[in-house]
Amino acid sequence: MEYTDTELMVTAAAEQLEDDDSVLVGIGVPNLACNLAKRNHASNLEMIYESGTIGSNPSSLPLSVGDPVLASGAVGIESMLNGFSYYLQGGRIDVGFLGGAQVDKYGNINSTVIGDYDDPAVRLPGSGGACEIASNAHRTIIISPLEERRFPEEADFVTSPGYLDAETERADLGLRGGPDAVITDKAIMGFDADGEMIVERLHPGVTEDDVQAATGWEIQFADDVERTREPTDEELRLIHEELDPDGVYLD
Amino acid sequence: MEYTDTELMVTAAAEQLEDDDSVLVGIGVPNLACNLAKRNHASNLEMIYESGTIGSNPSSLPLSVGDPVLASGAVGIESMLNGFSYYLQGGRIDVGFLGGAQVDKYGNINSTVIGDYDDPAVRLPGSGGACEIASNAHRTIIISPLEERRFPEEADFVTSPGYLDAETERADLGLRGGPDAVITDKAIMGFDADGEMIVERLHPGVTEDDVQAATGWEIQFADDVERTREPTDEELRLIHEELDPDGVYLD
Amino acid sequence: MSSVTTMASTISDVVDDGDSLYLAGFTHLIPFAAGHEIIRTGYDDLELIRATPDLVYDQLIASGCVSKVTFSWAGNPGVGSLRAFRRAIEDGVPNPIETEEYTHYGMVAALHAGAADLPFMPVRTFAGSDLVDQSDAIRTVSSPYGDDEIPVVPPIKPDVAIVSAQRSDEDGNAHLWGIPGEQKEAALAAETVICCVEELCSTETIRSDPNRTLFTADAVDHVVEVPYGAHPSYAQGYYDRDNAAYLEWEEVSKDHEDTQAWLDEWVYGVADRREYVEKLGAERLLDLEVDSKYATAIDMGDY
Amino acid sequence: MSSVTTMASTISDVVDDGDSLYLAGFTHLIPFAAGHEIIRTGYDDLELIRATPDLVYDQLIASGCVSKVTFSWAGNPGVGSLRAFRRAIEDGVPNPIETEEYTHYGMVAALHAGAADLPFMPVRTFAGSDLVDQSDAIRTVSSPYGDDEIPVVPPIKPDVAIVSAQRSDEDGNAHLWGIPGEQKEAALAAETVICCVEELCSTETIRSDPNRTLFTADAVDHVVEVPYGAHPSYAQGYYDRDNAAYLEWEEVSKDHEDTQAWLDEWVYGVADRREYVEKLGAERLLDLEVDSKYATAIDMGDY
Repeated sequence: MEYTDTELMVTAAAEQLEDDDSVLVGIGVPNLACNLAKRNHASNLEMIYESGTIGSNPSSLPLSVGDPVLASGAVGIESMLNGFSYYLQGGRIDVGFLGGAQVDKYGNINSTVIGDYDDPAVRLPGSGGACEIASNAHRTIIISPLEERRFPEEADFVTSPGYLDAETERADLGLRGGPDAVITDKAIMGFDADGEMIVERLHPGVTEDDVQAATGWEIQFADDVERTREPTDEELRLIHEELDPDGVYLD
Repeated sequence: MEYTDTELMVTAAAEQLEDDDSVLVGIGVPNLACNLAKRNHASNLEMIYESGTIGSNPSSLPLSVGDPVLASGAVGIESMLNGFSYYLQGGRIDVGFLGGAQVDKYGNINSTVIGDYDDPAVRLPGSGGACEIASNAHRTIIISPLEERRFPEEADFVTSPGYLDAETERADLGLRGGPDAVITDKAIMGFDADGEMIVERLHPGVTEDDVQAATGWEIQFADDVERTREPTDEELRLIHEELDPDGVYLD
Repeated sequence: MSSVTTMASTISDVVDDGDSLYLAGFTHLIPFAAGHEIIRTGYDDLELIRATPDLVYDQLIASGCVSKVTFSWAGNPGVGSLRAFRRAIEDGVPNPIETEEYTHYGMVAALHAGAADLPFMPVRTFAGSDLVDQSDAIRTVSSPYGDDEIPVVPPIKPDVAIVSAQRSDEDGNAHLWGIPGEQKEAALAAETVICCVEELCSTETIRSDPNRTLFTADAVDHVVEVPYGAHPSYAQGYYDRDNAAYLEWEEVSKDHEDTQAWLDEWVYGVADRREYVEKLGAERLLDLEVDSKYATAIDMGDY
Repeated sequence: MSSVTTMASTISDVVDDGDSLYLAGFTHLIPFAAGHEIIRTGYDDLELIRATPDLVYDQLIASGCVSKVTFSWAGNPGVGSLRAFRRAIEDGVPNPIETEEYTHYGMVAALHAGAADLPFMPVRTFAGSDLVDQSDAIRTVSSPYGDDEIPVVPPIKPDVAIVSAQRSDEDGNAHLWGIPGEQKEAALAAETVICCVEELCSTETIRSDPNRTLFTADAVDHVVEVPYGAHPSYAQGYYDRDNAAYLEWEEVSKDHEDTQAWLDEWVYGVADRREYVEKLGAERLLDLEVDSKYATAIDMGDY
């Protein structure tokens, strides 16, 4: 069956999730990935949203992380203060999803400004909860299309810390976890022992040159780079018929 | 009409309360005083209990500050953390009531130990919320029978700060308010500008000598010591027929 | 203790130019009616504070009444960026604005410090982020228990908070269900508080379920009953989020003139929320209707 | 994720000698059933932590299983002192116990720090109190915003917390109403959590009112359904506080032998909570019955 880049990103992100994980879910690909994982290999996945809804079981796709469909039928709802204090900072979130305008070589993410902070070319929305997700989740998964402008060697601004300069230890700053995977439309990357990004899987039909051309630094490739698994017919059916029947995110 | 010492303490304590005051209510005399004030001159008195119940309107006398009659029909209920954080520390409590085994010359209160802390003659219950009431309410009212052992010049242990050593400023330690009145079974005391206790009213039939004999230091008397007002018949009727019909606290 | 008033009189009585304002809500119960009244009343030097500036802050900025925004995430949730906010920062249109930036947790921790009268709150966030360098507000403290340094935020105490709930009594004791966001902390941190409710209820209703009370009359100065006051945001159980309006704003707000035209039509062109709702029309309201689904009862006991 | 078990198996599986235990509750929902099971199981080196040691801690101390108590107010609420607690401290009967002392706010702030993984929490209490000198735990921090020093407390993270609610599903998502005390913070701060409920309910009941959830399955390891598990404390809406029992304890506990006799009869003499309740008898249960008074419904909406 035919599939799109986004669909492949959804199935690849779903594969990163384990049963019993508590996931801080974002809108779009992360939301679809979590729902897909929950229906397949991770039926006990607990979905928590930044808005404080816990164990949400949405009957339709939310536009925002605060839609009423996430509150109605949740097992619990926390204030922002309690959600961030007890779930994120308290260490109860296994996996957080992050995106941003720029992801650098060490997994640091910029969602603040392009250009100079005081006179920005583009003013981005800012951290929101991203900095605390990056700081406190036990592992983070970064979702982004792979483009040279989005993957510079050094981000214009570090909103959310990844592996910093690869010399400073996250633990020394009191940071938990760190980026575990980067899911793009061309490849899936992990991080080496120093915290530098390394390509681990290439999507079907994508070459190492394609990936290098879309990356702002000389990116490492694992010795045993594998191919990303294609979505199965059943996964595509689930995504289209049950998870996003109106094609909100997939068209 | 005849009245007891306790009844006089109730009416005297009620007089200390102003309309619209938020009061952190204790069990016993403070509870009766608040309910009496609410039915007379302070109909907008807001009664808050250490258990977190706000605007309680008990249909019967509670034995403890956490009885279900204080929760059922309250306008709000807070966790201990929120109650202490937002109501007391946040400065929303006008009046707090305090008692203790010892009250000293400067209104410091001991509810921790009689004797040495590490080898006490009597182990008392401890601070509970008393130290934060003494530290954060805008004014505190101390309720205690006047006896020499209860009113030493210096408390064995300062659980809840009053005017400290009368030289240290409360504000310099970050403390709000301070003791405003001491309601005893013989007299009503206030505090002078240095924070030393001073007798302001003598109960009917009580002499200055009676008070001095029941106090552990040479206590000051105001130049214009007045007589405490006796309870009115209507006050006594309210107390007996409506507030404590079973005579839990008054017999 | 509070008084029940109209939106127009409350805003003009309470909000002064130069004030810092916190219009609270995380997606849910965003006080659009109050925001529009502020635009109609006319200011030019307001500091807007809020974790999640939403369309209502974009509209306030576009109207020219804002000189500073303190925030943690300025976007159109699920849609994109706030274009009027960006125009003000990137191009100074209609006027330049100052910004002060937190993270979500930093912001609500600062509100908590304001509400609880703490000099600071420690947070395990900001370390390793460039946000620290952009703000004098974010500092560090050494733990006296041998840990390393931990970032801290100072108290935020807005001059005015506008908070919302589904229902309250006339004193401002408020029941909120669904997503509470930072409504409570904002109400407790601010000097003056306006509470907007979908409907007034009896104190007996509040007293029947005191655990449902998010904030009490203690915190509230003015109560305004304003049905559909949160549209295009929503009130859980009362009406749905008007997601189409959020998507439309992305188009409207692309251009400053189009944005002004929208304000002329939907804010300046109506006298109050009632006219706004009439203008929305019955069909839109019916589309936003939601079937009932009641919570399982709880027995407080007749003690 | 948690599992539903019996009290006896849960206590023996979870509680090890040497553990620190937090049996939570402020007057309301105090887990007496769990406390009695701990006495029957038999330990001699438990650290008991709790803001308000109640009769259940007095009973645990009298049974000889306690070596340390960390607390903020050790009394019989509205009645007087805890006599077994005092005998242990004043006379070393049945064994000496170590104490560590906070204030109420210091204690719950320390639990909050434990739950939120903070190295410390600042509190505006302790200044000017001799409590500071008795505890190495209470220290001070200088505010980096120019204020003076403020006292701080370290995190408290009990090995085991026993918390309660009126109802939960089998996973431990729990609805509590009435006085919540420090149940939530204790559940979130502890390593292992046992949740005692008056009744198990469906997850649908929980999901019908998510704002009523005090803590979720995330925090809970074991769920025990134990009707009347809080007697002589109470469960709001289920049964009244047995104030007579609190007054009786004042008499029983005056003498160590009488206290032992009471434990023999009411703790060692029954196999479990069911036998205890049978022994209480129908008349006592009827006296503690309370008429129903339901909270006004709220509509979450069928989104």
